[in-house]
Amino acid sequence: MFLMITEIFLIATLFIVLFSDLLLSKNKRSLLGILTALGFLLALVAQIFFWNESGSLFEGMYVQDEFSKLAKVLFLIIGFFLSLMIRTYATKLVGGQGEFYLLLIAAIIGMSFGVSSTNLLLIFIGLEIITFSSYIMTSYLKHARASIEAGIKYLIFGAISTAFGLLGMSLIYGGSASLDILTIKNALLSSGSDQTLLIVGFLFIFISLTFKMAIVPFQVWAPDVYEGSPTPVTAFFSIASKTAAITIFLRIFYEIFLPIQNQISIIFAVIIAATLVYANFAAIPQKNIKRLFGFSSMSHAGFILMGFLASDAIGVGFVLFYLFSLIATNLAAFFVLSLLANHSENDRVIEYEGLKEKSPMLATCLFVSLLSLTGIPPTSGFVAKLLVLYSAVNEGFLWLAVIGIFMAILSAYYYLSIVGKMFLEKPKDTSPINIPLSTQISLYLTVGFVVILGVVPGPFIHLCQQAATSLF
Amino acid sequence: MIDLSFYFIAIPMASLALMALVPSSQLKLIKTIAWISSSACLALALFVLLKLDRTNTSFQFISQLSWIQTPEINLHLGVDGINVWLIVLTSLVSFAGLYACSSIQKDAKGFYLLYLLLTLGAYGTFLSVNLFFFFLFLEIEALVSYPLISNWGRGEKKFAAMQFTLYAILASAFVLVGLLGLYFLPAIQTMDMVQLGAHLQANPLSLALQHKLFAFFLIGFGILSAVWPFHAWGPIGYSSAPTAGSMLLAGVLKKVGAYGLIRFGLLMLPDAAALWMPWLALWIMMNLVYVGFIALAQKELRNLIGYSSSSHMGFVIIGLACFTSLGTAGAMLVMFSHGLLVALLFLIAELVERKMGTTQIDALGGLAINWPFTATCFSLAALAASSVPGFANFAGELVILFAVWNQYQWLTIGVLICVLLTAIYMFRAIRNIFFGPIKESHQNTEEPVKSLFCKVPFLLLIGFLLLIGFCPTLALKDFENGLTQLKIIEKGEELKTNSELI
Amino acid sequence: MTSLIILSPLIGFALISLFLFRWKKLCGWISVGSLLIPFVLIVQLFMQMQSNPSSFPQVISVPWISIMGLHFELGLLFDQLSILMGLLVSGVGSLIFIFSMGYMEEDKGYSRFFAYLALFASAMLGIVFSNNFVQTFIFWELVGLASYLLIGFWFSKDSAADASKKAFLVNRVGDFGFILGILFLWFLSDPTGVSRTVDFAGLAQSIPTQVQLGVISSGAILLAGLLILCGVIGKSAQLPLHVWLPDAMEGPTPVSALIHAATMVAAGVYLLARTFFIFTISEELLTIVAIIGGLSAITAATMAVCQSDIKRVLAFSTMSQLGFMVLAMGLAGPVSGMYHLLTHGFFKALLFLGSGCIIHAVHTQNLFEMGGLSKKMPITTLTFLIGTLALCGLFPTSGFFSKEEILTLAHGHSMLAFIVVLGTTFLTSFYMGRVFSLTFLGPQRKPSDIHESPFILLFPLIVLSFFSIFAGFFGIPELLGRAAHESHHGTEGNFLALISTGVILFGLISSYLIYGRKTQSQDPLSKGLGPLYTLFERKYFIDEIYNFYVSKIQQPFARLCDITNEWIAIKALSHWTGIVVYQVGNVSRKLLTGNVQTYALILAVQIVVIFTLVVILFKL
Amino acid sequence: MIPLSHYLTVAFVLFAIGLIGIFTRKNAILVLLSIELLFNAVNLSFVVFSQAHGNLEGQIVTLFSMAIAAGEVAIGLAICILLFRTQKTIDVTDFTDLKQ
Repeated sequence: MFLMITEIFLIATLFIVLFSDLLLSKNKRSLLGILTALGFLLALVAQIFFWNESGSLFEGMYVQDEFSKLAKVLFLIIGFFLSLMIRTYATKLVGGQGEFYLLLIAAIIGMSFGVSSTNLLLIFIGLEIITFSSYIMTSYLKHARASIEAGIKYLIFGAISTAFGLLGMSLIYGGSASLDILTIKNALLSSGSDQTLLIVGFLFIFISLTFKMAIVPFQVWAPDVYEGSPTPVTAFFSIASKTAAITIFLRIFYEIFLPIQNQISIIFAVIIAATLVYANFAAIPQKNIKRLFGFSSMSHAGFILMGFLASDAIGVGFVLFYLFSLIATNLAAFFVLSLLANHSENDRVIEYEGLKEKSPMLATCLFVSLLSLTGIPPTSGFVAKLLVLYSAVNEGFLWLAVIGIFMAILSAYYYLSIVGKMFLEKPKDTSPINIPLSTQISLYLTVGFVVILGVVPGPFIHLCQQAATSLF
Repeated sequence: MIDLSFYFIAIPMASLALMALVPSSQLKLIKTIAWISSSACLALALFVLLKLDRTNTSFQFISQLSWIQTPEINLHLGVDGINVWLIVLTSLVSFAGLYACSSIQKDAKGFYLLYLLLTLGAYGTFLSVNLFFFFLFLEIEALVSYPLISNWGRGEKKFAAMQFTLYAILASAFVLVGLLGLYFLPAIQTMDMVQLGAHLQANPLSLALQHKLFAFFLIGFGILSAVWPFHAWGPIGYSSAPTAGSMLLAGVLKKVGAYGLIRFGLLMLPDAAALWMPWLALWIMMNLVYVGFIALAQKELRNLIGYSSSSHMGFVIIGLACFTSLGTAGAMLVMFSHGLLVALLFLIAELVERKMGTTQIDALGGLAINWPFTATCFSLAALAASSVPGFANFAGELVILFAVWNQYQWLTIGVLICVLLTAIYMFRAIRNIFFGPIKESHQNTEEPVKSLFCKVPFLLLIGFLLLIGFCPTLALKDFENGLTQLKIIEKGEELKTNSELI
Repeated sequence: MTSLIILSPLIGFALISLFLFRWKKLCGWISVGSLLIPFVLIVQLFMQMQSNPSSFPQVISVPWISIMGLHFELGLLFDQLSILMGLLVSGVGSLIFIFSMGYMEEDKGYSRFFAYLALFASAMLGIVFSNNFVQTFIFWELVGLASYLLIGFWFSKDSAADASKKAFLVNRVGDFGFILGILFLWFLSDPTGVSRTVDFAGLAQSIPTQVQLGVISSGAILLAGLLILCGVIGKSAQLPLHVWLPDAMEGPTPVSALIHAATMVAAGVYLLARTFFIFTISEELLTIVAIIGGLSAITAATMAVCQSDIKRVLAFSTMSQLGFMVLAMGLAGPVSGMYHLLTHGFFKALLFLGSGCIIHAVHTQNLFEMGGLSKKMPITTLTFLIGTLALCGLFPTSGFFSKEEILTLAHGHSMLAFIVVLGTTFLTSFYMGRVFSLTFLGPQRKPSDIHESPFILLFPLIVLSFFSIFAGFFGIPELLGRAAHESHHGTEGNFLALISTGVILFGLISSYLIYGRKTQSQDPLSKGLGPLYTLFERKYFIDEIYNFYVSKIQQPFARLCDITNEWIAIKALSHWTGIVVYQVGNVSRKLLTGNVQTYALILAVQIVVIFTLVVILFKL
Repeated sequence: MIPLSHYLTVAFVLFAIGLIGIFTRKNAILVLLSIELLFNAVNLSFVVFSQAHGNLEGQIVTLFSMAIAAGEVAIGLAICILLFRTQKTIDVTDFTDLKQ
């Protein structure tokens, strides 16, 4: 029973929030945010409390091992901070913020199911829960034209990616006559001849997952949807759905398709190179900050995929560490973005001029997270990029590392230009921005996390590598 | 374990932390912290210089702290013959640079923080024996230059800051690729230069691999040390940077390029170096002659100093290009003396600008009448630059001349043309700025450097220039110790045969 | 103890410039004292050499740089040549120091002046006693530096500042060739590269033997010799690089006397004497040296005739006398060259100091504003007359003996050389006569109250005039190491002496006739010679040629480099790369038109590309 | 017995038609329609494979995928209604203000 402790707690919070939304009067809606955050916190504590419980349920379809526990801890942290972010953004949510929390909890439940399932069907259902809730979240601002347009675009491409995922699963099912990961793995090893079905199936699944990661085949939607949807949802896309897709793909790739890795890593390398070049060059002329973050998350997804070139637990550990650092950095950045979104309507980069005078704290937090996004030494981003480049070069892809380094330099241009605007320009109106207590705490936590990961990365890397061993 | 070399990093780090806590209103306290930190480093550097055991040629005062276990990266610092004088140079320049900081009023705390960070980067780059930390400190230096120039600079500082930092980052990117190659390609995967050096001595990489890596290092360190096509980004940065910043950047960041070429190019990839060096020697002629003529056409004092330092880096590179321990020792001596010289010249440019408001040469004139001390310092610096005997530059250039003649007979003409050009524009600068009748608008400007306290940096820098000028064996002995494991001694000789083609 | 010779003036310089700056009188005495000490030491060495000549040459040296196959040391070499030259330098030098104590009395840069003088003295002695090329080069440059400082002593004057810069840079051009010569000789000294040396003694052995063995080609020696010659031309103001000497007169007169008459300019000739073993090897080298010497002598003499400034006349006469010495060296007569150098040191210093007294009294340097000073300044007139006669080379004076030697050498060598020497002797006597008659004889043009200079100025004049007369009888050539039998005074020698005396007297009398009697505000020769006069007066327009080079060739080329640098390094590499990157970014912006269908199309294209890749890779 | 490959080709052709439908159609409703087509093509292939392997897992998946397809279209129609209410048009090509 204690294996599904996180899912149980989350479903409980789901219902509590649902009923309290009905009971509470109009003005006390912000309580819901705190309730959801508490729910996530409780689930997190429970998960850590039952850390050494591992085993499988539903005849092996649902498994709880080191990897899934770490992933769930990640999801819960994301959920906790996102709920606080929605609270700060609440003033813009005209249509009532209750449903927003429900969607968030549902998505996190979907993720935790997806990550600890070893049956393709359950993975597919988990993914679908995430996509459904994100469809609704994008077009949540019913009155805003941009949000709806983002919704329709997200829906069309989401549907195509789900269709591809299903097609891939049917081919894998065709090739191995079962949906369970272990049997597929044995089928792949034993069947010499009709590996083609399995390989093509895997490819379709990979293409469908690239949609969530916003990597080359499915990367076109990202800038528009990031710009259109409300800021917490953009944060959700750039952090939550990307982490879910990567953790699920980690399980699929390393538990089934490790034997054919050396051919696949060449495809990965080409895709990474294309993503990095596309994302970083397109980001240079961006004027809207959310659109810029769209391209930046695309480029980070490219760097994470570099981690997939590794063939052992150490390499996978680096991918998890990169996720840790990416989550902390993006959370810090998006907290600042969502807070400022309340003050200005169209998120243009020019709004950030002279932020130092308006509120030094927001400016320094955004400064540290931008440093980490570029990969500048004292922050976690630098260590993460270094480790990922290390695994790429370790596998012999020196040319990919060179492209990665130069694209990182290019990214320095557009990140540091924001820093330049914040610190060196004069603000238009110097009205100081008041920061609610919850955002202050979360900002301190996330920025602190970024710096700690940067200065003393040793133990965290060790933790991730421990978790990664259970994949092999 | 911790030894003296660690304190070069610990002192700036501690004073950085301390200074961050102090509120920006108490300028006095901030300044004292900066003073204490840089004078402590200076004392430490001189102490290390004296205590360095001249007989043992390997690293001394080693301190080691582990940072990451899996790809085994640890902070490993050490002092040896090659970098001891560069550390002394950094401490001298950073100590002298503090004098130029006093003119900074606009949020001085930020400036002092960045200044200490720059010194930390410089110490770290020279001291670190670990590949990763060498790159890390190099990156810090490159990145700190952006806010330093764009916030406290002058002229079109935005453009200058942007292009300065981008070039520095581009250079460190090339260096990073080279370092990655050095880490992964040889059989033992270690970040420790000593083990790597020993391993590469025993079983060097294949020639093709060495060529690729050496190409990356050459471009990376070439950009840093202002080799010909990349000679302009430095002077633009220095002329619009605050003087303390340009002193450190011109004095130290340029030397990192040449230092890196010695450490990674000559010591670790000798075979590739042997084949690249003759072409580098030819290539650097442009630096010596072309950039010399550019300096000749400069109308503004800071540009003049910047371009003259770019063309003087030609001496260092051609010293390295002779690929003998003689040439390299000469190059290192010129690096040391040129660092002091550039710091001195920028300090005087700061005084001139602070008093006269402009450094345009034709707007100045006849300052020596009211400014005897500054005029003497500037003329001494100009003499040192145009390699008049008695100064360290002359000793270095003499050794280089003999080394270059030994390898590439008639390329020395390029070196001598550069010496001649330097003499022309330096003496023209003395004549136009300090000699001649005083302009009526500057009649009443009194001496900017009055008290002994203000005279200390000048005396310190000129003192060291004269000390090494009179007895250069002090420094040359250390360089020779540092280069003993340099396999190139006999390679240098054998190189001579194929250099006949020039 | 003997190392004090170079160190004591250096210590003097350091003491004055660092500590004793304020006490003027003290600096003066320290500086003079710091030169007297080496003078005494050299005299002692001279005595020692006389007593047992076998114990010389002595060498004392201390290592300076010794690293990986490069061994330089700083040493002192004592032999006849260096001791005699040292006597001249320190003797005449201390006399000039004493003179300048009086001359620079009321100048406020008094102690600075004496500091520079001390620095110059140590550098000059460094050259004289150095035993290897590198040390010579070091002190060569330091002497150039000291002359830069002294010429530019009154730096607030534009002309002085320009003159000092010009002097240093022209010397630097000369040193450009000199260091190349040193490097080339160092390289040739041992082709195997093991025991290369820059030491004179070492080179003296290795170079000649290797030339006989054919290891070093004659062309290489010619080239090395020519490069060393560049240094000599730069320092001794020979023809192409002489332009700095006339402008160097901007410095105070004692400076001109010390540097541009007796010592510094003689360093070049001394170097020729010291390294004569290289020059004797190849014939063409000697002829080139002779040609340069001759040419400089004749042209300088012509220029001197038409100058109106007394110091410029003396400057050109120095240049022409130096031409003589180089000519003597070229005609394979180093001893007579050195002999003329030593005697010239005395009477040229005397003339300069004399002109110093005149300027001190009359406060102008223009010959045509002076006149009739003989009545007011008897001693100066007398000493100046002795100097003039010595310079022209009349019988009793030392000038006669050294010039005779050169005349006989020229006569023996070729007719052309003889004519050049005779012509220059005539011109010398003409312009010296012109100077003497314009300043001392004729009516007094300046009505100011002229009075005799104080004793401190006159004492050096008297001592120098004594030497100018009797130096001929000291048998300097024998001291310089020439065997007694070589100095021939045969009948043929007397015949030449008669011709030269005749020529000299003719020159003196004609100049007296033209200038001595009536007062001329304007030089009568200008009408007589017409265009030639302006040619000589404007110094053959060489200055204009050099200025043309600097302003029309060097600066525009520098500006061209600057512009190309502006476009390539600054604009292209920094500015346009930014724009290129920005445009590439814009391309992707145009791609994303926001229309869902274009997005879908891009998606489809990318999936197709990936599939083709998979098919190729997995060879399905 | 019709060989397996025929069924598969039918499924793939259906899938292709669905995709082309999405790319070309202007009207949002018809785009949703072609998404439905995609899902049905996949269901067909699942059923064919389960028939070929003789176990029922394929058919279970088809049931789930039908449910999910329905959910998908429901949300799609909801968004179309929103679009129509605010923009008075559901022509997919008109929504182009989200661009640079």
